[in-house]
Amino acid sequence: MFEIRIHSRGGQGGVTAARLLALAAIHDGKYATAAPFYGAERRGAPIVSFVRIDDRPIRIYSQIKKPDMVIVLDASVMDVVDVLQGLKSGGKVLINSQQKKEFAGFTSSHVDLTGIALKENLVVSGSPILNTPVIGALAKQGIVSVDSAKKAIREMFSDERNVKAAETAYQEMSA
Amino acid sequence: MKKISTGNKAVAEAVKQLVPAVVAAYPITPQTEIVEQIAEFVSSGELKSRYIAVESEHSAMAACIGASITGVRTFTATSSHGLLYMHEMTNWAAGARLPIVMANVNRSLGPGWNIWAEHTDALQERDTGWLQVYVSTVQEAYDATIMAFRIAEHNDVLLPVMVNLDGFLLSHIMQPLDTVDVGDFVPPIHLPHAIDVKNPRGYGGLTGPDQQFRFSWDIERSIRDSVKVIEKTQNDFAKRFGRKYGFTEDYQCGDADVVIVAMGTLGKEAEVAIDLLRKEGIKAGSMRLRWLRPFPKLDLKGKQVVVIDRDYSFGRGGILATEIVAQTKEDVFSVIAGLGGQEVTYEDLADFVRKRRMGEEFWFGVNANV
Amino acid sequence: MDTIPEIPKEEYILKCTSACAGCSDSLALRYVLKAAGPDTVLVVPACCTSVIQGIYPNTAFNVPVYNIAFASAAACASGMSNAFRAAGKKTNVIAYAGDGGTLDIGIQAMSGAFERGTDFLYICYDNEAYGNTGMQRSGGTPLGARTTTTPTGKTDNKKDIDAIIAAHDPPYQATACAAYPQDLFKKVAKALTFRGPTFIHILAPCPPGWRYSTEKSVEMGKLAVKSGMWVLYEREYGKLTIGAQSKAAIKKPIPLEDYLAPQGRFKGIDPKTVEILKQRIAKNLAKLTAEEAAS
Amino acid sequence: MTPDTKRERLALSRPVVGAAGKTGTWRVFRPVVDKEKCNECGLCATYCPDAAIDDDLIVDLGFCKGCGICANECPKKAISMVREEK
Repeated sequence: MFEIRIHSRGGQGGVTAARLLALAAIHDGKYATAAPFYGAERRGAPIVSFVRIDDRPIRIYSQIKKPDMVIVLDASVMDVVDVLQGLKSGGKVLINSQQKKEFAGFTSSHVDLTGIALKENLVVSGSPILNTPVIGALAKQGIVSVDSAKKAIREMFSDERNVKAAETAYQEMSA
Repeated sequence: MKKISTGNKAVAEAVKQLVPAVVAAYPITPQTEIVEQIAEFVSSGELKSRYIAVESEHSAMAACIGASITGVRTFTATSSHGLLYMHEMTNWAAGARLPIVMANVNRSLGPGWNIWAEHTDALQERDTGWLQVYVSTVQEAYDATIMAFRIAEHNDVLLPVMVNLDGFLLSHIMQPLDTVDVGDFVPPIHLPHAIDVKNPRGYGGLTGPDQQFRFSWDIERSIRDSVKVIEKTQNDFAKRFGRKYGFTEDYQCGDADVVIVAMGTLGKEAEVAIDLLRKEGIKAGSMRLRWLRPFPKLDLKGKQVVVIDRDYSFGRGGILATEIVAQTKEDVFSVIAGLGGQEVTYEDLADFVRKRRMGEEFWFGVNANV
Repeated sequence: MDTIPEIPKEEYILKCTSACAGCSDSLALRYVLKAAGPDTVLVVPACCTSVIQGIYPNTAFNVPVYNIAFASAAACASGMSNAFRAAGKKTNVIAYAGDGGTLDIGIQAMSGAFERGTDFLYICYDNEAYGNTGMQRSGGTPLGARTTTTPTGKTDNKKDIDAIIAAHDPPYQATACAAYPQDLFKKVAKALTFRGPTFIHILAPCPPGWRYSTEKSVEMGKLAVKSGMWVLYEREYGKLTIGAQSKAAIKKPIPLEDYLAPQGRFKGIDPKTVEILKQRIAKNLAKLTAEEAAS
Repeated sequence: MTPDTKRERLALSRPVVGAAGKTGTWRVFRPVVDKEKCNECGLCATYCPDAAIDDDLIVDLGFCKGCGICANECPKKAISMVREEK
């Protein structure tokens, strides 16, 4: 089983990112669950959501304690939340950032999702949309296939710019 | 068709295929997505139902009752305080022998304002004459909702059915969903006592002390008869759509010395705990209770039973534990865990088994040691 | 006055209900059902009418009656109306509730049903107290009236449910009184021609509750109208028309005391309270007259 | 499914005359019509809460509860309430 924890702030699309990722994994022929952790949510508050991907049906509903990967959609939450908590040794960290950040013992990568969203003019109520480009970045990492990522995005969003943003993120994703 | 869906949307999807003439509902977290989705289906024309946006849950159930007695299919959904608010009408619906189907998204009761999973809401409806099923996956939420209509409307039953799914843990997670073409799996509704202006009758008028017990007895007899209807419905469902459901879902119970009994998502996660325990050489199994009413005959003879209650009856104990002890006459290890969405993992569940103390009650997070 | 040929002879209340002798609810219901006809369902919450049908397995009512819990007449009727309309049936759905089930415990469901534009007729027959449980005060009990829970007389005013209904802007609303069955018949027949929610508020004098002798039920209703304590009117698409009987009362009302004196519930009423009642009557009549003139 | 004569599904009542029994027995006073005074206006039948007076203005004493509204409302004072002898 591959377990992913997504850190974001309320309104940034972390929950939708989890759902997109799970849908893409299912298109890859796998089993997946996307589980938002609902706290007393409000816009701007740090929130987490979880994605589990496996070759067999998933029977676990409790929160992910030892993720294989952590995605940080808003780097500023790192000031208030220990995003590395429980991350497996050698686990992956993907950060929405213009700069590379190193974490000892983990494999980190970054991509400027905000920049991509702004470039594609994917902005809703003043907030750049991060959930569709991040799927492109994850496809680059081999978490899901490119085809399934595009298929998932098209099922959930009618605006083709979302696919474009995912493609850009795929290309801009750091190694 | 392979899709991905939340538990809530899976329920709405099933409702869409069964086309109730009337859906009357009031929003409440975490049920809201069900009624939003149905309202959307109705307004887009995908679902030819009348959606009555009532002003309260009490009115939601009353409106379903008023609609149902005309002989049409009805549906509603609620959660927690909403369910408690309609309590007067849930009794009425059962006593009036109306096959209303309701999804209840299990949530704890205030105060405080806790919106997370707990089964106490539905268990407070235990004695109303409703049939109750508890599901553990998005797929099962969909399948159970379809079957609920057929069971409720069966003329040997004619009682309302409540489909229970855990708040957030199931209502809001996304899992794969395989939708089916329901076809004639659920026959058209025929309510023998539907209102007929050409044959006017009075419904539920004054009844005396020498009469009322007969109606209660008939509810009980119908619930007993519902066992066969549920079995047949579940078997037919398996034959037709390939997914098999029973009164319980048993996992590694055959040779087990110790069995975890739980409902809902914890009942499913318990299977992972069993895998862990088996690796340690502990012969454990899990039995996920699906139907609470009618309460099934549980085959637990010779096994130690660890009951997980995500609910409580103050002054008495875990409700499931109490029910099981009443039936098996054996001591259980009664674990109270998951109240108000308290985080319980498969590792915790395995621990409950390892450190069980038969005949005792244990509140997870309260007692120092398991 | 003469017989009323246009009223059908058919009775939908069979002989005989278990209503008290001289019950004006029974009288009102006779005409409500004559006006509605056989393609009608009554939805009845806990009230006198839930009792007077008779005891299972018999009923005196020759139309389908759906008995429902106290707070939910309008909600139940709402579901029923929607189901009938979905099936293409024109069946009249009439919620028939007392003042307790309307002004008090049922007001939320009623307000909701009106706001949603439910196609039904809501009738409140108002005997100004919880008659079925032995005369406790309700929101409909007038100032100064004694009930078992206001043993020295009610200190609060009667709730103006008609104004509350008017705020929902239904296509048709009316007041009526059991003492004027022809007027009631016409209003029910008219209400049922509208689509959407309609409301009729019937004053239903109650011999045991108001403590007068049974033969005075009709007389008491007439005194209520003649004194201005009860006003007969219709409001159709917002246009108010005051009935002839009430117009006469506005011009030349009888003394309020003539209405209060025969009723045991007003026995020993404080003259100051009578004065307040008179002021309220005058204010209400002036308000209605002004509204009629303006509309 | 098992036949059981004691089973009754719900309280479904049939409309019958006399659902509340012979309410005529409640009566203390009985309406007596003076045919000489009666002008057959029909108001007594109009106002009878129990529809116990028919088109021919005959009172059905099996069900008349003796409330006296008919007598009170009769414009010709043709109806008198007479004490029942029991």
